[in-house]
Amino acid sequence: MRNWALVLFQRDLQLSVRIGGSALVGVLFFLAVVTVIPFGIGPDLNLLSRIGPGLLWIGALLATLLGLDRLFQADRDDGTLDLILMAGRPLEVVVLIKCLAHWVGTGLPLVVAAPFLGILLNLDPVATAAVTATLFAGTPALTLIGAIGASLTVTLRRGGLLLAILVIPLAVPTLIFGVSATDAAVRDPVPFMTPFLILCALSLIAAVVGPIASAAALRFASD
Amino acid sequence: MFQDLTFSVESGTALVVTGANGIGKSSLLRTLAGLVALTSGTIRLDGADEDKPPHEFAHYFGHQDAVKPALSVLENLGFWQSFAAPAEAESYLAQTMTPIGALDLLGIGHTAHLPTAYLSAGQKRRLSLARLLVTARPIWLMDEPTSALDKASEQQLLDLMDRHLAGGGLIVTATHTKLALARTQALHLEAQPVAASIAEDD
Amino acid sequence: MDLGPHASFILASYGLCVLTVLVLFAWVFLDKAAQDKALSELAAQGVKRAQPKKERS
Amino acid sequence: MAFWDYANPTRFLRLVQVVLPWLAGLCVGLFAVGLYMSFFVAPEDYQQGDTVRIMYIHVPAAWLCMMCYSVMTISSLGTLVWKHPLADVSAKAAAPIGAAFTFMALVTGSLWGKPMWGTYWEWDARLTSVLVLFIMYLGLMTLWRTMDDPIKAGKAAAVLTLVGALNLPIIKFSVDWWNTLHQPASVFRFDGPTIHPDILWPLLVMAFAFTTLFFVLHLMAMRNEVLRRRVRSLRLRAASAAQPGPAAAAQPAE
Repeated sequence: MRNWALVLFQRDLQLSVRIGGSALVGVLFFLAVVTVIPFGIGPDLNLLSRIGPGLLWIGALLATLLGLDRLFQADRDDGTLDLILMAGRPLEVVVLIKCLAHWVGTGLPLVVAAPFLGILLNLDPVATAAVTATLFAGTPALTLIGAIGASLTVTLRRGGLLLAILVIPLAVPTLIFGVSATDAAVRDPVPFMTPFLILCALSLIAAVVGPIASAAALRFASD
Repeated sequence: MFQDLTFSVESGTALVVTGANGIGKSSLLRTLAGLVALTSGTIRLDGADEDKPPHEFAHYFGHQDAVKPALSVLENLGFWQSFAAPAEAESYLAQTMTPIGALDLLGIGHTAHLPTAYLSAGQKRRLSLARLLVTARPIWLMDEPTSALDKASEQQLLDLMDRHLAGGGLIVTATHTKLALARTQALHLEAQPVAASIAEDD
Repeated sequence: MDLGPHASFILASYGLCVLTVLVLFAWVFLDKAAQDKALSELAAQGVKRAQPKKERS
Repeated sequence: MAFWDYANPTRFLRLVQVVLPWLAGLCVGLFAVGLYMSFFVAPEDYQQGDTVRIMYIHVPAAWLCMMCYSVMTISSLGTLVWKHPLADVSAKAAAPIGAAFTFMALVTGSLWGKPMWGTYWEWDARLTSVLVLFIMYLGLMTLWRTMDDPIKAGKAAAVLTLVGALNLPIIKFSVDWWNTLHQPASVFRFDGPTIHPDILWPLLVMAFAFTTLFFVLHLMAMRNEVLRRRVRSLRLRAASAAQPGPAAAAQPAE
């Protein structure tokens, strides 16, 4: 009889790593997107290094959204979601833990992969460090906001596409402050900390709004 | 869905809900499980903690087995043992079993460390049933419990249900087959003629 | 053996290759150990393999 | 090839038991000779100096990526066309090894490029195609992991491998086209200006050493895969078998 939160976190992480899990698919998608972009816009290294941070951020956003529609759908398909609703545990905390497990399984690998992909985009060390830091602070917000979309589309058969459309507008602030923090680190007018702290604030807000909104949506979705 | 449906069940008895297919037996169970919102009326549980909603006192044993194929049998059961919060009630003598004990009792003890994907439909059903034995909750909501079970397992299930009733537990089950249980109370759902129900709504 | 000004790059590339090969061998050996352990557990449980007839084909 | 006669997994395992030590010994010997030659026999490059020695692992690694993919292509044909029982085992075992060799080719290419281009990554035609190949390898490995049943996964991966094999020349051609479109041909040819015997021999020995390394790893990975399938079928039998031993009432198999 171990702590229920730890048990839920462990189960979700195990499921994402085992056969059929979607843990490393996000990183592969991230690598694929960043590799394909120069084929579109040409291998000009100066151009790539200028728009590099933006590419990495957009890649991370899309990679996070990729794995999110299975966040609740997998549980709903086999009846686990009904039992979670009945388990007598605070649903908001359950959603927060599931988002944490998803972030560790999908978000964290993105942050780890970012420096290596920075090399492909010819980013200088300062920009690479800044992108990695902002991704580390920003990807939780992407997962938590995405959870709202996932809970709203859990009843739909092909919720994945709609989820992206619902979530991308909500994720625009995170994207803007993430990229501007990176540019601030490279160019000097704005100090790096200002946009970076706002980014952290966005993540904290998402950590509150996300679970509450998702829990409410899940309760309605169960009938 | 239901028009002025009222019933009460004493502890130690099983309410057997019968009725034609699609009459709403499952919806009734899901409403009791708190999965379907009540438009009007209340569900009250006497002799239990007031501020906890009734569905936290209930186990729901539906058509879906709620098991993860990628996890092993023991991991699945261990998760539910730790995750679902137990619930006490006045006249309910809670007896819980260890996951291994429950699996052995249901005859799938030898699959404890195998991935659930390797189990047959009947074995998965029994794993889902084991979930009710490892967490103490007074109310068992069971939707077609004997489907996909052979004769021997059906008898074993009835023994478990009797043991639950003997302990002061309470069962609401929707079923087609006759269930030879100790104390049962019948509830038969009839389709109300459409005209009559519209008249009432005006 | 003087490797010239860019010695670090040569050593780095050879080093990373050796590291990758070591990771590959580690994966192979650990996987073998895991399968052997699983097989011995199953044998202990008394699960018998296919009938001998299939063995000799 | 005699190699394919050992269709029966059990006799294949016995084959691996016999061949492996010799192959491993050959591999170690070849690497010893190859490394000695590439460091002491091969001359410095008049332009790059000693950094050209990276070529002695970069080029063999790049060749190995292609060879490994061709082994997987043959295995995929074996799975789909000749229905060879060990074909999908060979394909699944080769994928991670191919990915590792591609990773080595990319890393050595990038480290070799730094002194010349001043950056770790230059969208050079050859390196970029190897990068695309790397993503294809990882995609194949992911596809293998999505399905629990090895037979189904084998067929799906075989189809993807064959489609990949058809596309590789097209990818190679289009990347070259894309590269020359945007950049003048890169000045440094990776294979060195002329293949002087002193450069060629170490290269060939190292390539042969890499090939034996591949087969050592491939045989061992295949052995693991055969054992993994044996474990899976035993577990399936264990699940459906009646409770061994009198512990509980014998449940008829569902």
